[in-house]
Amino acid sequence: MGYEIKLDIFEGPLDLLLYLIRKNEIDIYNIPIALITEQYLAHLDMMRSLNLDLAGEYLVLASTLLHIKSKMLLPVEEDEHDEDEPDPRDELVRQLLEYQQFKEAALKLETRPLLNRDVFKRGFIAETGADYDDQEMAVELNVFDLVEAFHKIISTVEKGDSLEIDVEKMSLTEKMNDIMERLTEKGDLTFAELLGVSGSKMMLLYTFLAILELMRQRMIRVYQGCSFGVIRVCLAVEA
Amino acid sequence: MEENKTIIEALIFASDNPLSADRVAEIIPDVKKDEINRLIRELMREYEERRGGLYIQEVAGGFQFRSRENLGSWINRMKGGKSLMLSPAAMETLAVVAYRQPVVKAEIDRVRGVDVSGSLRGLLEKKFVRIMGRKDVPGKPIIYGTTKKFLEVFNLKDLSELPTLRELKDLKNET
Amino acid sequence: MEENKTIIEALIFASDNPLSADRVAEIIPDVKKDEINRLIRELMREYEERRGGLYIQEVAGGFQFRSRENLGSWINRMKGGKSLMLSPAAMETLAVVAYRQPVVKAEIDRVRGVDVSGSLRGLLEKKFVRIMGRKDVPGKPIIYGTTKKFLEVFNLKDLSELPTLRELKDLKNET
Repeated sequence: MGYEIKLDIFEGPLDLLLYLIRKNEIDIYNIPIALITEQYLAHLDMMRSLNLDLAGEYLVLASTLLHIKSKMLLPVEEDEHDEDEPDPRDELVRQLLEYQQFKEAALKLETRPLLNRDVFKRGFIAETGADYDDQEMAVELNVFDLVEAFHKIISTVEKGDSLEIDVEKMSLTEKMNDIMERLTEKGDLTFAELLGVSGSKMMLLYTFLAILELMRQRMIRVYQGCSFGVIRVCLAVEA
Repeated sequence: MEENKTIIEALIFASDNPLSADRVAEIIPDVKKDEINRLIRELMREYEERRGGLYIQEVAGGFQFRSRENLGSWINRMKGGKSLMLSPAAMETLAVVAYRQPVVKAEIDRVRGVDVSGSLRGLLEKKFVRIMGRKDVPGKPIIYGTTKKFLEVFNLKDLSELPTLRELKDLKNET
Repeated sequence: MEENKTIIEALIFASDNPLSADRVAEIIPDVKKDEINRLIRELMREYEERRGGLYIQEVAGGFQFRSRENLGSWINRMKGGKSLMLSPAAMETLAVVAYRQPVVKAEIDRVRGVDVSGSLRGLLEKKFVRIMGRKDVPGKPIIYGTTKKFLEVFNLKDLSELPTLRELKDLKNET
């Protein structure tokens, strides 16, 4: 009884499985897989009949259970059943225990005296003389806000604009910034100096691509005194 | 300390606005208005006699904890150092510079759909954005990029550690 | 009260976030670090002995005035009901991030046995979790960790104060 009430409060397939194990008062190291599989599948059916959204993970675990069950059913010769043969349930047990560890930790965390639930800091104060600016509007700096801000902007900008970014592009950008900084500092550098001790082949490639991109964007100029002479790189516009 | 007094003290402390005695009476209905007023006066006197860094001020029909006025310069010093906040507009401009650099102002204007002069200047002053050079095209526009300080403040080893839009979208897939 | 102590008290009070002794030392450079620490401890003890509605808590690497825990229900009454807490799913995701950080999403998915996109995003938005960078393995996945705000809200001095996870071997006895 009480299944229906419990159905939508499972945090995932592992949670459901833990619930069944507890309910049946089963030793987690010796799970009667046939029984548990049957009950697990029955729960899935019930969830389906109630039109609850069944996440794919529930089905994945169902197939894992069925797989273990079939393995357990395989006849094992007496002398073959030695210590080396791993129990097909081992991996699942390890996963369940690990999950339970964190589930407990989560509950424990929640019992701490939480700010804004059990303890409170001072409310807003308007001090005399203090310049509060638009502090209330201001946001704390973190990378997540930055990418969100960018996402918000570009989702309003016209499509077709090649605004997609990836790790490679940003690695290239990093290199371009680096080159511009060095050129601003030194005036001009030879090609060899720029490629210099770039380390890995990958870094060398990025440096080279960055030089090409900066040329294309007319931010740097590359020239050669005479044929076979030293190739020099400088800013396209004097700093 | 008497329990009702501790309650009142905590309420005044945690309230977002000056807290009136009437409001306190609503929250702890078992205590008479007179008694509440007496306890508030007692608290005020205690903080007065203690001569510490804070006190309770009667203001706008209510009571509020405040830091002592003569300590205002110290507090301004504390708040002044905290320039690590950005307005949403500045954050957006910074995002465009970060992800689209090297970039000229016209391009930032276009992407954000507004003139970004103000926020760009602020970001230059905060040293989150720098002038990287000029483009050798008509008008010789200035090119902007992010600084080392930007990486430091956002806790990034280099620009490739910036999350991509794809990664942001992946997080949106609600389970 | 000694002047430096009143300054420190006002600073802790006025600060929006837990204030570290280091930060105090930056603001009042004439006072030695040891002395600052001593004065903070003295203030803490005074509020402890006073047994009023507030006290100074050491949390998230700093110090913060807070209302007493046993008065929470009164303040909730004033503020109109208990505010937010995280859903059980979000709490589980947060626990995995807290104990396993720096951690990639795939690992959190694995431990919880579900796709944690939704709860992870919520935690990022609520600023309990932050992006720490990328892991240097193929695909360069983003690594996540907890924030100062996490420490502040969950009343932890630092991560080492997290309650220890129960040993796996101890868990079996109760299932």
